[in-house]
Amino acid sequence: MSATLEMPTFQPADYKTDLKPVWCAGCGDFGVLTGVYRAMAELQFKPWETVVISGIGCSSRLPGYVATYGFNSVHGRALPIATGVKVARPELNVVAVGGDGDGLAIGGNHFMHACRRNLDLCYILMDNEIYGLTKGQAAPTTPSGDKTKSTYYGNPEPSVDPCELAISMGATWVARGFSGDLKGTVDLLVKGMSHKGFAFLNIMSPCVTWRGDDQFKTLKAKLRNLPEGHDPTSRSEALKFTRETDIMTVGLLYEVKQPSLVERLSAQKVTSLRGGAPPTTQDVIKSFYPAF
Amino acid sequence: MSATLEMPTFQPADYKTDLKPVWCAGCGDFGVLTGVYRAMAELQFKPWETVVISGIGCSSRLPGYVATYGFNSVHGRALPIATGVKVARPELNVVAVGGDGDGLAIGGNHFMHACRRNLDLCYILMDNEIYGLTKGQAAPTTPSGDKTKSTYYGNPEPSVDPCELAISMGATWVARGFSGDLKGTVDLLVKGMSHKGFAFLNIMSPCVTWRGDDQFKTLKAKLRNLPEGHDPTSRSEALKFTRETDIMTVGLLYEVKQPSLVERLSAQKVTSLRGGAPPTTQDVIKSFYPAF
Amino acid sequence: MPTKDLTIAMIGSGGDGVVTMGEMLAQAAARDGLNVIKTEAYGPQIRGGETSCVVRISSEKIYAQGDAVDILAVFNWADFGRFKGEVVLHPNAAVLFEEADAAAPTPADLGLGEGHSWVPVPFLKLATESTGTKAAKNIVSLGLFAELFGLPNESIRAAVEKKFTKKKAAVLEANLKGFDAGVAFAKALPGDLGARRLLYTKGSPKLLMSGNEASAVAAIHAGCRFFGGYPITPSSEVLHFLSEWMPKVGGSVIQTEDELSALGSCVGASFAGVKSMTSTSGPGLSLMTEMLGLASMAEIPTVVLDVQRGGPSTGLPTKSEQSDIWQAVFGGHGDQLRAVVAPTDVADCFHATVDAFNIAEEYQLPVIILSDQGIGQSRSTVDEEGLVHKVVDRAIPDPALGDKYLRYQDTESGVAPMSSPGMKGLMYQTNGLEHSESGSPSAMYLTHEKMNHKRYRKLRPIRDKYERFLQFGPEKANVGILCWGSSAGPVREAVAAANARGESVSAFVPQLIYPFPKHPFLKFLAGCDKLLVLEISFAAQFYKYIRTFMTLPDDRTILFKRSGGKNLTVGEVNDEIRKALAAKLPLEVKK
Amino acid sequence: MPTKDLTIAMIGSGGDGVVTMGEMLAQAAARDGLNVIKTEAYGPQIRGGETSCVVRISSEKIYAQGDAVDILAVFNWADFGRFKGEVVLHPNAAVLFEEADAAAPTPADLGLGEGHSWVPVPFLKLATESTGTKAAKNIVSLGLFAELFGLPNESIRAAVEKKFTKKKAAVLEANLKGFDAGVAFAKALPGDLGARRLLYTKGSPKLLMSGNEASAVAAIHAGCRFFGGYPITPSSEVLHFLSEWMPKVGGSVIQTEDELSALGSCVGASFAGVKSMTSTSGPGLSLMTEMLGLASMAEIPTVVLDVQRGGPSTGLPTKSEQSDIWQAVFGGHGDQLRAVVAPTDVADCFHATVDAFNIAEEYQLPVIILSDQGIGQSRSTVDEEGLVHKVVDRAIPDPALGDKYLRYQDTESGVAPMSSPGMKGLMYQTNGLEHSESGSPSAMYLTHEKMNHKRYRKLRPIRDKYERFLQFGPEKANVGILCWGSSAGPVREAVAAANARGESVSAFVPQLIYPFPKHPFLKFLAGCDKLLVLEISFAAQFYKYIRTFMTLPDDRTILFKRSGGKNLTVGEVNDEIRKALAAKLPLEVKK
Ligand SMILES: Cc1ncc(C[n+]2csc(CCOP(=O)(O)OP(=O)(O)O)c2C)c(N)n1
Ligand SMILES: Cc1ncc(C[n+]2csc(CCOP(=O)(O)OP(=O)(O)O)c2C)c(N)n1
Ligand code: SF4
Ligand code: SF4
Ligand SMILES: [Mg+2]
Ligand SMILES: [Mg+2]
Repeated sequence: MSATLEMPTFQPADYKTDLKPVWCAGCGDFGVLTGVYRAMAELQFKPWETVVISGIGCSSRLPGYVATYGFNSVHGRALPIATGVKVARPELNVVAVGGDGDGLAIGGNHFMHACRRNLDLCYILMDNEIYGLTKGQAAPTTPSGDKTKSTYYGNPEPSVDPCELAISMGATWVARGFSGDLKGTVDLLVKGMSHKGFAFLNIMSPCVTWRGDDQFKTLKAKLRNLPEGHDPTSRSEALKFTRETDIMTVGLLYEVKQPSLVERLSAQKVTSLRGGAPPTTQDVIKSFYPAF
Repeated sequence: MSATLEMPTFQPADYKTDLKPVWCAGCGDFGVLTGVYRAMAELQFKPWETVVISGIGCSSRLPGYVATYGFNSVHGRALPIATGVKVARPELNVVAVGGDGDGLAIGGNHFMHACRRNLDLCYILMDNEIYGLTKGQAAPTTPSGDKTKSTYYGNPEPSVDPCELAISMGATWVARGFSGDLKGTVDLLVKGMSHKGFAFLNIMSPCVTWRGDDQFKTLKAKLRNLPEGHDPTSRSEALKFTRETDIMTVGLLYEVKQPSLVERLSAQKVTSLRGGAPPTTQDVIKSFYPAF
Repeated sequence: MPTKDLTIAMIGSGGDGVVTMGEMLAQAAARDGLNVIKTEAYGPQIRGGETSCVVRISSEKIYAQGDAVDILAVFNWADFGRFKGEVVLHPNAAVLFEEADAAAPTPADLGLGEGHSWVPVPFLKLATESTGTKAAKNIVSLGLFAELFGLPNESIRAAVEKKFTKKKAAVLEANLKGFDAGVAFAKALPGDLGARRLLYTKGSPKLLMSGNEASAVAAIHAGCRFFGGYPITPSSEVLHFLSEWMPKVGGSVIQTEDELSALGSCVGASFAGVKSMTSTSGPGLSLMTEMLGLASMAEIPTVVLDVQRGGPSTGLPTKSEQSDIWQAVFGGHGDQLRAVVAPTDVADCFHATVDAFNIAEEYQLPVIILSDQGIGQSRSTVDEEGLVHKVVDRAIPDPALGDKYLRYQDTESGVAPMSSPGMKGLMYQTNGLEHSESGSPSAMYLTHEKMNHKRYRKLRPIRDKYERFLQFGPEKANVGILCWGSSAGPVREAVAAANARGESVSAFVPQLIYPFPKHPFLKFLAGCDKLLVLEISFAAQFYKYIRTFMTLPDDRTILFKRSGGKNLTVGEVNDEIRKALAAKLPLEVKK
Repeated sequence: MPTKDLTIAMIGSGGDGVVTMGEMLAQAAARDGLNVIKTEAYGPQIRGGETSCVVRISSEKIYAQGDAVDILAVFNWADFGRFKGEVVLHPNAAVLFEEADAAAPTPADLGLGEGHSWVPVPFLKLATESTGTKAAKNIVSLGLFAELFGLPNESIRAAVEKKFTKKKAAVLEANLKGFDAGVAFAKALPGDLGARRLLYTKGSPKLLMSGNEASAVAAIHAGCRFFGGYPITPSSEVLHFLSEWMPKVGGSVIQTEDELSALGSCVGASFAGVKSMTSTSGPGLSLMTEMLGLASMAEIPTVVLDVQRGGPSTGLPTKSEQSDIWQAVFGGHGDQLRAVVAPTDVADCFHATVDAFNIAEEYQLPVIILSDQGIGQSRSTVDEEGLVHKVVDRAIPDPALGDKYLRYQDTESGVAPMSSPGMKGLMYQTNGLEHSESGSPSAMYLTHEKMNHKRYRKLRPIRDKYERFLQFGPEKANVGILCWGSSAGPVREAVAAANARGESVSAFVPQLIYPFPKHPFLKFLAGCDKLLVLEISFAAQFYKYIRTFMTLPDDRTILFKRSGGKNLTVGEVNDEIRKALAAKLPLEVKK
């Protein structure tokens, strides 16, 4: 973040593409997009060394609006693709984004394992508690009992707290934010994008179309900041702010230092050579002669 | 469990099929199988009203050895199939079984959501910390750093604690057991199979072939029982016994009462009729006439 | 000159209320016993993006969406531009457009001819002046259209009343005022616009439903009591509809975490003895590939409704295409058997779905229904009397068999009765491994060969028993068209028109796709000089599929195929018929 | 009578050390410059179950596993029974079996003829007496075989030494004693057993590798630096091998949570500019269906190695079949393009894999390699000089293009250069939606049609540039065989034998499956009176696939197809050749 002290080369507007967002007027995702522009500028990410990857959903349209390398992939698979990008090219800045359905329903398994692997990715989950793009079905974060297009008599399933899941699966940086709070969003994005290891930001991003204009207000009313002196290195402390019902605590819930997958794999590359030179194809082939 | 006081009709041997297990001599899965026979007998499960469902793996061969209805399905999909069985036929006893690879790697997403849904299933995960059937690759429970067929320089990924995951995803009954302890296994199986809601039993079940004969001893040495007075209704108390490294606490870690999915769906069926009679096809069709 | 058949297109942005307008028009026409087919198309936006709605209303039977638009309402020319190549005007069309929109093209730009009408309308002004809100533009247009084109005025008015009946009285009143303002404006219009008046006599009301709804109703009728699904455009309406209705008939609906689980849950429910279905579109069908193989191997009946959209990958989620046939027939590793049926229109979604259940249950295999966005999401009038279809249930083993029960007995038909949990003494353990007649896993070559034979033996009886197809036109023809699915409608109309012109054209449309009704088709083929294959798939999936099991006469076969993204039109079929009629035999065969 | 070619089969339970025995035999033969093909088969048990290992050793070039077994060692007759129909004996075979096993059949039971030898051997007794442990039965047999059949005695002894060199000296010594006991027992045997002696002169060592290993090596050679995989039989060896070697060349291997993620990670790595591969078998390939579509739509090069096993579903995990061709060519919703190549033997796995990378990178699409268990897991000798293959890299855009760079420019070849992260000024945003030349999403019909054209335009140049096939036998022949993949070996040997008998037979084996090398095949076909199509798929997937794009002459085409579970044998091909030669033209055509 020291870059902010120097004369910045990239302005937020430099991260903007010509494509006009398809989002509904008032959609929470606009706030996240603006946050991303600002955070990238603050971190002075070189656009051509940055990759934004998503699945499918309203929120997953985001990479099309960011003037870096971008990939709006298939439903639920942002993280596998991001994993491939980052493992193959560890020097890149890799940001994965998507919705609650994308990341927690169809993509839930990848989320679990991305947390566990602790690869240096920042994953932004735009949580509107609904399937936006497909016009309003229940998501894993839709409150139990809510009527949606797919739950005529009310959602019969309890909802999940993505932050709790991330912590239990070993993510090393876990935060909750609100897209209506731009400053807070930028702050968390900057921290998440600079974290070494898997950073998970669950950002509440209202869907005015399928959750109604109220969602914005309801969420805002529930908002609380983390108490002063919160110890983010404690799993049990962090879990105190998960599965809340009447309030919603935002901020950096959890942060620990653990070797990242990039570090571990790099170390293995060194070990593998035992100080020698990398083998050629011929060396590899010759290993198949009978060894006696 | 009151049935145990009466003259039991079904003996453990009644649950045995003619098929000879393909497991290696000394495999931990034999203990689980014996436990299943005994627990079913103790609960006097009618074999024809019982279904055992698995994915693919050594452990997933288990349904073939249990003389109930059984389904050894495809890798990772025991829980979706079990979910279909139980939702469609709530009166059946449904038990899902499988390995750590089956349930936590390829099947991880279904596990997460089965925990969340709280459907009345008992899911037995036979954890040998390895892929047995495919001959020894790393599983999500393989300790970090371990050499396996697929991790030549040691497993670069941290392992997951399935019980912690289950608790964080909302499972209402979570226990850990050891297949070497038949009495304890039967006890947990009986409790898990009678739990209303999703019951998850992570049972350590050594693989003598790919984790070596030592795994049995190592696990046994780490074994601890839950402390007296453990409060299984407390999430934070339960989480004290997860992600342990040098010890391994067995017993019923967590148990809470929540409406099960079967209860919720049954209630919705009643609501939907608003006291009226079920519609016929003709009634359904007529709803498509213009309503003015 | 009054007409019996009008196609009206409305184009605007989400806020223009185009969808509501179309729906009210359709409902009103259905109420008056007219025949209606209504389609919609959207841009990528969820709300506020470009929308087109095309309603065809006729006093005679119709089989296709209208492709040459007679009346076009444009609220916004920029939106119109986004449907380039998709909305095609009749040369004599009447174009009514927002006069405040400066971006208007010329009639020539739209390829209009001599007889067209070009009418700027102050929609915005009329709406705000009469109702106080610009949101009522669509209501104003409804009044205007009703008056001008002889549309069911009274019924549309009733639809407006119904729509706003739950709102405040003032809202209803304002909207009725808007409606009347439209009527008044129409009355004041000069010229020959009224020449496009619809001629009809009011009949008894008709059902108005979409293909997806027809499939959902059919599932309930067929005895389906378990639905496991994951939302996806353009099939989600099935999930929505069943989430309301299934509990009423004692069944269950679950929305699963993904499509693998959706089909998995159906396999489980069916294993447990309950008829089951899932619905999806291409991406979901692809994700179900492995689970389909399990259903095939374990011989578990289940039904997968695939409402096709443009592909590959996420493709064109809101547009139609006929390009999932390879995935439906050939998708999956190993030699895996399934059946595939395809409805030809909205009402046929009902029949195809019941058939799918019947085949699945009688022959114990997964059955895929290949619908498409063009059928699934278009709403059309349907006669209640037509929605009747016999239901078949699976065979249950004799309980007396006891230990002698062989779940996979190698019977003559390939089918052995299937027990389910709860049936005492008939327990079995199944799996996706190759297995013996009892179900025990076996990796022996001999068992594999025998059980492959057993499973594939079902194909012929399915073909012979469920031989469903449509045939239009004379038995002997110069040009015989082969097409499938939603292409049936435009082909049927084009063939009728051609026959009316005295042209020798007929058509064959299989509704059972796999196995294929080969014998009736061979008979049809024998009567044709030339075969014209028509489909909406760039890779010509249908044509190539047919070739796998049948040697087509190359020197008299013509293929017309194109990408999806717009439905097949009667006009296109006409063009192809004309070219085919003119083609000289033998045709040149490319090597 | 001494021979240049011996097929030795060993059958026992896991504990009998059959696999080790076969491996030592193969290694010893390779060390002496002999040609070897070794295959194994297992029952469902992980350890201790029935195992068969067949080693063919020859001083001349060989192309197929031996199917008529010359020498059979049976440690346990019950295990032998479990390979019924799979292990076929030469009528003159020598059968050596455990004399303590009371369950021995009669020579007649095994269909043996006049010249057979029937030799009970006290394997168990010899082992315990000489080494103190019954575990050394296999070492005893090695000594016995080496002596009796002229196998590379000295090299086998060296292999035994190597194997136990890391153990205690006493263990090594004991095993060498066991070996010598076998030799001694052989020397004492009476009769004409020695007539089956292998005739050869020692040459320089050969490489001994499996097809899976050859593919893994090829990936490294082709410049692949990312492998994402999920274990599955019979392909896991690729993951194992690369987990050791990839880091050494600076690349990465990750074991993902499932196959969807495996291919997803490959798509990501390739998008990031790094050549990538995954390997799997049928069930995994099915799970990759949707991701393949994304790679196709976003035009991202990547390679999927599918080592086929018996299907459908979990099927026969350890046995070979050729039944994934439909999934490879047709699997997936929408019109999605990919290429498919198929190796014909172990060494060809190297070439097919490099070709797969070259096609993927040059044409920007996913490429599937269809290997099978029979090639992938059999170990065979390979000449080092043959493992050379040119590597092609993807085209990179000119950095000067800047804003004018169009990632999906509609070029003549269908290919536009591909930038990757790190390249300044060449950023683009891609997706699985239909998109314009710049990559912006578009649901417009016109765009879709244009981009389908662009993508499919690649097919022809791939076909013409990567036209790979094998052809055996004379140019003009009475019977021309068409087969693919692992069937090539037995067909090649059968054709050679037939030609040697003066029969007019030839064969064509495409190594590029999709697109298909149509023109060379047409030329081949023109030279044949009859076409004999041979494949290991009950549904005749290859034959039907060929029909999709080519009209085969029905009245002179014969199809032989069967289920997998055992590899195609030279004997079977011989039989089919005989029948085909005898068939009268024109053949009767079924309607
Ligand atoms: C395999 C597959 N299944 C289903 C879909 C349909 N689909 C598209 S987006 C979406 C969910 C959108 O919800 P979410 O991820 O929460 O994103 P949001 O639109 O709310 O931002 C679904 C189900 C798809 N495109 N692909
Ligand atoms: C789709 C698919 N992918 C991979 C496999 C191969 N496979 C079979 S079992 C297995 C893992 C076995 O490990 P686990 O589930 O822990 O069971 P265990 O054998 O250890 O009891 C794998 C990867 C498969 N059968 N199907
Ligand atoms: S539907 Fe909801 S999530 Fe989607 S763009 Fe509109 S407001 Fe945003
Ligand atoms: S390989 Fe391991 S898990 Fe599998 S049967 Fe043998 S001991 Fe058990
Ligand atoms: Mg959402
Ligand atoms: Mg395991």
